[in-house]
Amino acid sequence: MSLPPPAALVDVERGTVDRRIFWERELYERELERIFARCWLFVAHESQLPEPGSFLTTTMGEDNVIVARGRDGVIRAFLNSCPHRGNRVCHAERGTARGFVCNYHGWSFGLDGALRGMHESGAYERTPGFDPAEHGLLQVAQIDAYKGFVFATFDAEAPPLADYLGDFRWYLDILLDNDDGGTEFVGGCIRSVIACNWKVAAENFAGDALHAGWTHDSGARAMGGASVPTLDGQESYQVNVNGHCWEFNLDLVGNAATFGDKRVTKNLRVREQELAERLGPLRARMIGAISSATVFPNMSFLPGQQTFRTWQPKGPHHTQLDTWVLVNRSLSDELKEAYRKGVMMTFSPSGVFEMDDGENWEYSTRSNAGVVTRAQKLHYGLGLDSRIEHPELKGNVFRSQLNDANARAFYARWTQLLEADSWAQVNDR
Amino acid sequence: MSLPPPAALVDVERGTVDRRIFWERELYERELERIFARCWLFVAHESQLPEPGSFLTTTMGEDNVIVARGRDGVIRAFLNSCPHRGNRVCHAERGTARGFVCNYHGWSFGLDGALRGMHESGAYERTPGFDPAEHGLLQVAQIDAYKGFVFATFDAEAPPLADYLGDFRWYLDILLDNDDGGTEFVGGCIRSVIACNWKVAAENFAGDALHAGWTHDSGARAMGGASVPTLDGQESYQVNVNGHCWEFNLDLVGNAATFGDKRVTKNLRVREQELAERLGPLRARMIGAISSATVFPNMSFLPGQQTFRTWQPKGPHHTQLDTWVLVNRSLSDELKEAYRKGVMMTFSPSGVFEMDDGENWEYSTRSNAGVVTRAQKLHYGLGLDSRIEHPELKGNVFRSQLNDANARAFYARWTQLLEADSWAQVNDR
Amino acid sequence: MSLPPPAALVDVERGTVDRRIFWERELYERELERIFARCWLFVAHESQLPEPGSFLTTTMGEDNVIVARGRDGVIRAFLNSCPHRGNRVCHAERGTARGFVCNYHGWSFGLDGALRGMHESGAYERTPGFDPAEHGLLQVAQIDAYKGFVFATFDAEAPPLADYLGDFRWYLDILLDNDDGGTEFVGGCIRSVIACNWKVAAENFAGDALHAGWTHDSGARAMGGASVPTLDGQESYQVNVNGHCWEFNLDLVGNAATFGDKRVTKNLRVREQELAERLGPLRARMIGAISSATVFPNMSFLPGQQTFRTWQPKGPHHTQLDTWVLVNRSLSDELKEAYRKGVMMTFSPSGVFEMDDGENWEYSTRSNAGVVTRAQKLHYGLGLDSRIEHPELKGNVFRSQLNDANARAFYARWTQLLEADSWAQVNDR
Amino acid sequence: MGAGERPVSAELAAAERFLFLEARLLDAERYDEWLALLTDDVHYWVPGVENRNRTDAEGPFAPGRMAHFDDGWTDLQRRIVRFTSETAWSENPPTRHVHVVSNVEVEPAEREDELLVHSLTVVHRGRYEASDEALYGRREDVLRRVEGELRLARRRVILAHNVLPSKNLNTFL
Amino acid sequence: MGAGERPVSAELAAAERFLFLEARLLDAERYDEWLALLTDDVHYWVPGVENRNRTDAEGPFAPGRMAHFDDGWTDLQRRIVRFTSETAWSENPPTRHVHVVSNVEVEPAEREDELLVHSLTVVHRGRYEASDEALYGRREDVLRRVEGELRLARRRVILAHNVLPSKNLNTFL
Amino acid sequence: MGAGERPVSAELAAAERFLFLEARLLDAERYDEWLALLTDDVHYWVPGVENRNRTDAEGPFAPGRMAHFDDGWTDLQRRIVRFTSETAWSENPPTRHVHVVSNVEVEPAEREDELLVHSLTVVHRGRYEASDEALYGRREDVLRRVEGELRLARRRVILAHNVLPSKNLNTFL
Ligand code: FES
Ligand code: FES
Ligand code: FES
Ligand SMILES: [Fe+3]
Ligand SMILES: [Fe+3]
Ligand SMILES: [Fe+3]
Repeated sequence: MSLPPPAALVDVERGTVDRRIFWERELYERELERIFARCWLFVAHESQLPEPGSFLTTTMGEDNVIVARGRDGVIRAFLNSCPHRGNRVCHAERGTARGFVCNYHGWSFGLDGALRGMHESGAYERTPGFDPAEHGLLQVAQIDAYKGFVFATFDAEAPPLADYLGDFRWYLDILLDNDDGGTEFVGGCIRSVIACNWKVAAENFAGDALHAGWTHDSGARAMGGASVPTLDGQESYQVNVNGHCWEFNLDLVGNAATFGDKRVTKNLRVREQELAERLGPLRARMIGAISSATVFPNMSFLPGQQTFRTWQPKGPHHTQLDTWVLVNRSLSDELKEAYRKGVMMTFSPSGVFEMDDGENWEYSTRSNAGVVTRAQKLHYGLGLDSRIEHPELKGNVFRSQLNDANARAFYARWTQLLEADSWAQVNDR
Repeated sequence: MSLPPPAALVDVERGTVDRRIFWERELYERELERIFARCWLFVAHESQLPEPGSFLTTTMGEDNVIVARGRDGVIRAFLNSCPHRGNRVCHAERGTARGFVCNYHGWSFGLDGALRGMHESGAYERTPGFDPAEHGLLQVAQIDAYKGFVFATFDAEAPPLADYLGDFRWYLDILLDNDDGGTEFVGGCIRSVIACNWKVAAENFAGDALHAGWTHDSGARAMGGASVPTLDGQESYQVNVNGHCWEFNLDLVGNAATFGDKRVTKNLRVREQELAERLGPLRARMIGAISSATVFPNMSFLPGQQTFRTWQPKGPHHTQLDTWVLVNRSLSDELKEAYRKGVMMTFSPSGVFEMDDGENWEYSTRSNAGVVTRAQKLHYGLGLDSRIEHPELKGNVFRSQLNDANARAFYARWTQLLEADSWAQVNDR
Repeated sequence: MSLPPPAALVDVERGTVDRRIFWERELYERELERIFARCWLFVAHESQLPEPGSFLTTTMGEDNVIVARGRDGVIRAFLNSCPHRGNRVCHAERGTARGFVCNYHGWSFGLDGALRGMHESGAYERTPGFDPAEHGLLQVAQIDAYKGFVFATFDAEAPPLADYLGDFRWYLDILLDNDDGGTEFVGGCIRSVIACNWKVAAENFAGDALHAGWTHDSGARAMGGASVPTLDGQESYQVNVNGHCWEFNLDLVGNAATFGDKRVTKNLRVREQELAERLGPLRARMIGAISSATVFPNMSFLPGQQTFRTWQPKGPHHTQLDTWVLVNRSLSDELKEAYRKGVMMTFSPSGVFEMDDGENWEYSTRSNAGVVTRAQKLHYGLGLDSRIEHPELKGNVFRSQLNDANARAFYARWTQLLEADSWAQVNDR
Repeated sequence: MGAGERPVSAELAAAERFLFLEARLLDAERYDEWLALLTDDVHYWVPGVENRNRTDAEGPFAPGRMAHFDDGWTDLQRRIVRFTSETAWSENPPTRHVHVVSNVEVEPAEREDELLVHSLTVVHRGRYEASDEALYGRREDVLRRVEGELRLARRRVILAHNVLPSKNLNTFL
Repeated sequence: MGAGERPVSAELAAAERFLFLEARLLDAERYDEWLALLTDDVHYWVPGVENRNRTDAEGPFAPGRMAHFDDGWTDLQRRIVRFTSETAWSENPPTRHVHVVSNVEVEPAEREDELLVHSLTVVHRGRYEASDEALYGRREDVLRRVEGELRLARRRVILAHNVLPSKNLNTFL
Repeated sequence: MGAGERPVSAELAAAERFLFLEARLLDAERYDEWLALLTDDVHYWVPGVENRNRTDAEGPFAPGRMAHFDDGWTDLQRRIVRFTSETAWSENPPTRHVHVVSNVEVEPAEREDELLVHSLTVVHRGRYEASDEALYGRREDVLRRVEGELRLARRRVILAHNVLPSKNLNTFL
């Protein structure tokens, strides 16, 4: 197979995307190296690691990592693979530990990943040049947090997290900083596997307001007794920064209402004034509106429903979905419970909305098995001329959430990263 | 891996075939592009699409297509993949519809594949340059029928169907045109998966009379109480045209007799005189004889048993078998039922003949996993000197159905197509 | 992917191994060609083929072979794939036969693999130039035995078996020639599949004494009521010849004791004097000691526990484990039974030792799915300076069985074979 | 629990005994004994299951359409001739089938001497060194009392499979 | 065998009848009838199963953590609205589910009118041309006698799956 | 149905209760309680199944050949020491096993106080994030009445697997 360069696969001007980006293993492997081993990736919410010794395991690309809070309270991330013979050193997905001991030969590592001891250590002590300090679990290159959200990157040259997120932080604050108490994840994590390319899911949350009313009609009827209203004609936007994308209207509670739980929507309405003071009236009305977002490359969420999730790549045709629920710490237990149950009912694998997405994504991926099908370009041209200047909204702004603008921006960023030999060649956009 | 060119893999003169053609993914991908995306492929029998709105889905190579009869009565074929984000637009294998609506964003397509409407269409209408006429489901390049059998090709440069079939039509007429009423498929389709390369199955029907008496001894005993008689010494032939192959003797009812149903054989004997008048005495005796045939590349059938099937490629080591039953429309309901049951008992996945084939084909494929095994050539030398001129039989004619002549012709055609950059380089043979 | 040459992947001087050798398919395919299609591989113990007509099937690399004792009493090995269309000709894993008949077209082969007859043979007889002598099952290039152990190679240029084993025979004699009666396998074969690269298992038996006390602590407690004693400080060694490896201490019964069956250890103690006379006192004390060994590339065993096994490659990430039990023929039935049951309890897939190994090996392999993880080197530096001269021990000798010396030698041999274009470029080491 | 509870009916117990025995005979390839469990007028039907829209009046299966089995006694007997023929090459070494039967329910049938029996079947297949196939189906049987013994008079198995995930079906379901 | 053996209790027989009927209704997507088998105060719980160390006090699942189902009657009813909506595009053509129920055991429950019922469930799924998914779980149910009929008052299903090997769960377990 | 029908025998009911309880104990790793269900002279046998031709007199399995289990009480107890050792690293986090038991049939055994019990077992395994293994086997057990309680005196499990599709077998079948 001779693939054209990534830049020839995505045509932002005309709004087309080559189907091969959802199929070819060669491109997938390049993604692992140039996107997942290079970008800042979401690895944890600080609330998941409440105390020294708290840990969780996750993946960055297909690399398994441990994220742990040390005795010093510092959160670190390092490969979950023993430098001795490569065995996984932690098989639990989360918990509390004093360290990690490899099952194979008993090398033991601290909460900071450093090699702390070995079974039959005498034999190592007699080996000239053996220095335990050289044999810890490999640390990520950088780790940092933004208001509770911990990100890490394997690339020492990656820009600081603040720059990587750029003005998207202004949008993230809507969910992460609308209350003094900060946020937390409640209820743990549900994981499932979808036979789709990871980008199909990520782009959906980046900017696919269009599908909501159609795909999720049955879910909307089940939870609210009525179809999703038409989104056309409402004031709505797509915005993006560095490939991070948010699409939204300003109806305050459109997403939240899908729980069919009045307590949830009422809480938002009650808080509207307070929120407007904190965030300004515009961002305040985004808090639970019909909207969705993706932090490039693979972390997505739904404001209002408060489902946060990552799309973990598992080969070009499979994605693992890890899903959590974000709430304000200061929320009442009753409302936290309402969010937990609401997300479960709507956006877990058994959720009445989620289940329709997976079906679409699998066949959007699988169709590309055909060589003739794969040779066609897909249409990403909705709203080609919709870019606007906005007095308040940051980043690149487009009118109407019914738009492929965010998807185009997502793939433009994807292209840029795949083409670049290093971060030096990547500019903010 | 550096593979030699296709022409070096098949030696028609010496009668050898390189085992790698049954194993290597690189060759398989070339087949998808140069054979399945280029040849005329069987997609439907007209009787499967009896009225406007009738549709079925099938595959051409690994490309999923919809075959539908429009309101205008015309049968069309187009990709079953939405030009928007690529989702499959029709999940049913057959039925009746007024059109096809994509589950993801609600693009709806007519029975002719044209884009007919969109959910939230206002947003598209405001997008400059969006022309629905450009966004229909991709039509096949050509579609045509031969006496009820509908074929399609993705290649606009492919020769007309009549030329593609060439003189093989003279043979096809034995089954497709032995009665004024024409033919139909009865009872629908059984589908199953065999872990073999598609060519192993296609070549078997193309010319493998040799296996019948050995592989199917148990089936023959079950259905007829006796082994298959030796085929050697009987008057029999292999003929081929453009890679389409038929091997046969002239015993009139040899295949038909495997149903163990006297009504079926009696019907053929009763019709012999009438058939001789219509087809000539030679072709008349082929109608239910011990015989088998393959229309290049992947459609096969057994005269007499009337099983028609396609070998759908699913990767280099898997094949999906779709199987139907062909009968004359004018046949009595009782005899149609006899054919339906007869095929089921003999050549469905639970059939007493079919089940022995699959086993052989799987291990003929799987053995090639070994690098040393794979480096050996297979023997296709039976009947190397058996070519004859025949006063009546058309195409390339070989004496004795116990022969590898058809298999050699099949692979010669395969080689020619894999080597050719376009149809211009392919000549009739 | 552009992989560096094998020699760049293994650094014997510094004691590092590149993780890609456990993951990349490209390297795996090179292994099949340059190691498994080239080296002498264990295919049978003579006791498995007791009489003319006895046969078994096994794999050499991914090539399926039949090993059979002919009417002349000679053991031969040949491909288990028909030269006609490639079907497997023998589906049984062992038994007694008068020959092998292919299910597809009835070609029949003798116990020597020669083509003996064909269904419808008249048709072949009339084909000019068809010579049955050219169409037998492909023989291995060489087959030979060492004291009951039958090895074969596909490479005609491979050195004689005696040279291939070299001085490792002096060690093999400890198990194969400690009694006049010779040896036999008892109880047949248990086969299972481990999702690990084959080398992970082979290197473990080659020299991984280090893992025993840690990984198998629970097994040791179950069978003996106590942990494995520390191995450090005991007199122990690693030795290797041409990549064949043995690690051991001199405690006579350490391995044997894991059966928790006093009859087994007592038998060894009782025989110690006799063994010392036959093998010398040093080798006598190796007979059941804590130890393990691998004959390059993929046959391993545990002295004392008497489990013999091969690691059959099934792709880069899967290995089939075939396991047998070796005993002296002259042993009492009671003790043979004790060995059979002891191996089952300890080193079958349900064995209390075996089950912990598989887990480690799978995750040592699977971790390398990560591109960042895979870019790290593994540590093989234990005992870097431990090479010694020894007055009695043959081959390359290293002090202390707690050592990576054998693993380094294993991978040095691996590198040498992968780099070499032919055996002429491979020297003894 | 209150009074008036039905204990397990004799019918259910008999149906389970029948179905479990049948499964055991099939696992052991005791085909002649299996055949003796059927009535002379048995209809044994495993229709092909098509993938059709809900609104499609033709439904996923129907009499007269293609089937894996649509057999009378003679048809079944013929299959057994094939299975037990010494020239059934592909049956040697034998397949290792496991016929799991569960969810047995009994209802009155139309005839007095018959029972309508629901059950599920999971048929696992091990062949040579492989063992990765399992078929799932829902069965509706009619068992008839013949000379004091239950016999299978009618069987319908609706498979959960559209494309049969296998090259063949070399047992009964 | 000696005297004093308990025959199959009426309770066990009734519980099996209940569970097998329930499975059959689910296979046939007879959701309204299924819903009628539940008590008004039903709690239907399929917690997510986390992969935690043995020593971890929080355990693999717990109330208040994420779940596949943590439903009351209204929640279940809402799911059924979704399943039966004609705009549930992905339910058409229908999924082919087979709900295998086995290992049914009955114990007294806390309330006199209730039974504690153990069972296993294997739910196989065929979708379009594919049919390669099966979920395994252990169930603990409470069945309550309501006006003479058994009703499901509480269900807990502990799946054997940590990462759900599927894109969704479009049935009940 | 006519008179004279046998209801479910007390023996069958007791055998099912026994086997389902046993499965539940194994799923929960309650090994000590499991061990208490066995007689002192138990023989627990899961022979390796070889792939041999029909005409092969040696058969696919036999006593004295390699086995996955060929255990007496002490052997089983040793395995349990391993399973429950805190240094059984690979048992932590725990495996999630589901032991499906079906097709239970009871016959008289040779001894008066024993029952011969046929059943099928499907053992599904979830490990860490994976859950894709299932073993199928046919069992023949001898249950013995000991002091009024049934105990397992002999078990034979014939697997449908030739090459075990797994790295290990860390439960009982
Ligand atoms: S692999 Fe971790 S200690 Fe050896
Ligand atoms: S993918 Fe078909 S409408 Fe969007
Ligand atoms: S493949 Fe063996 S006889 Fe034809
Ligand atoms: Fe959605
Ligand atoms: Fe055939
Ligand atoms: Fe070990």
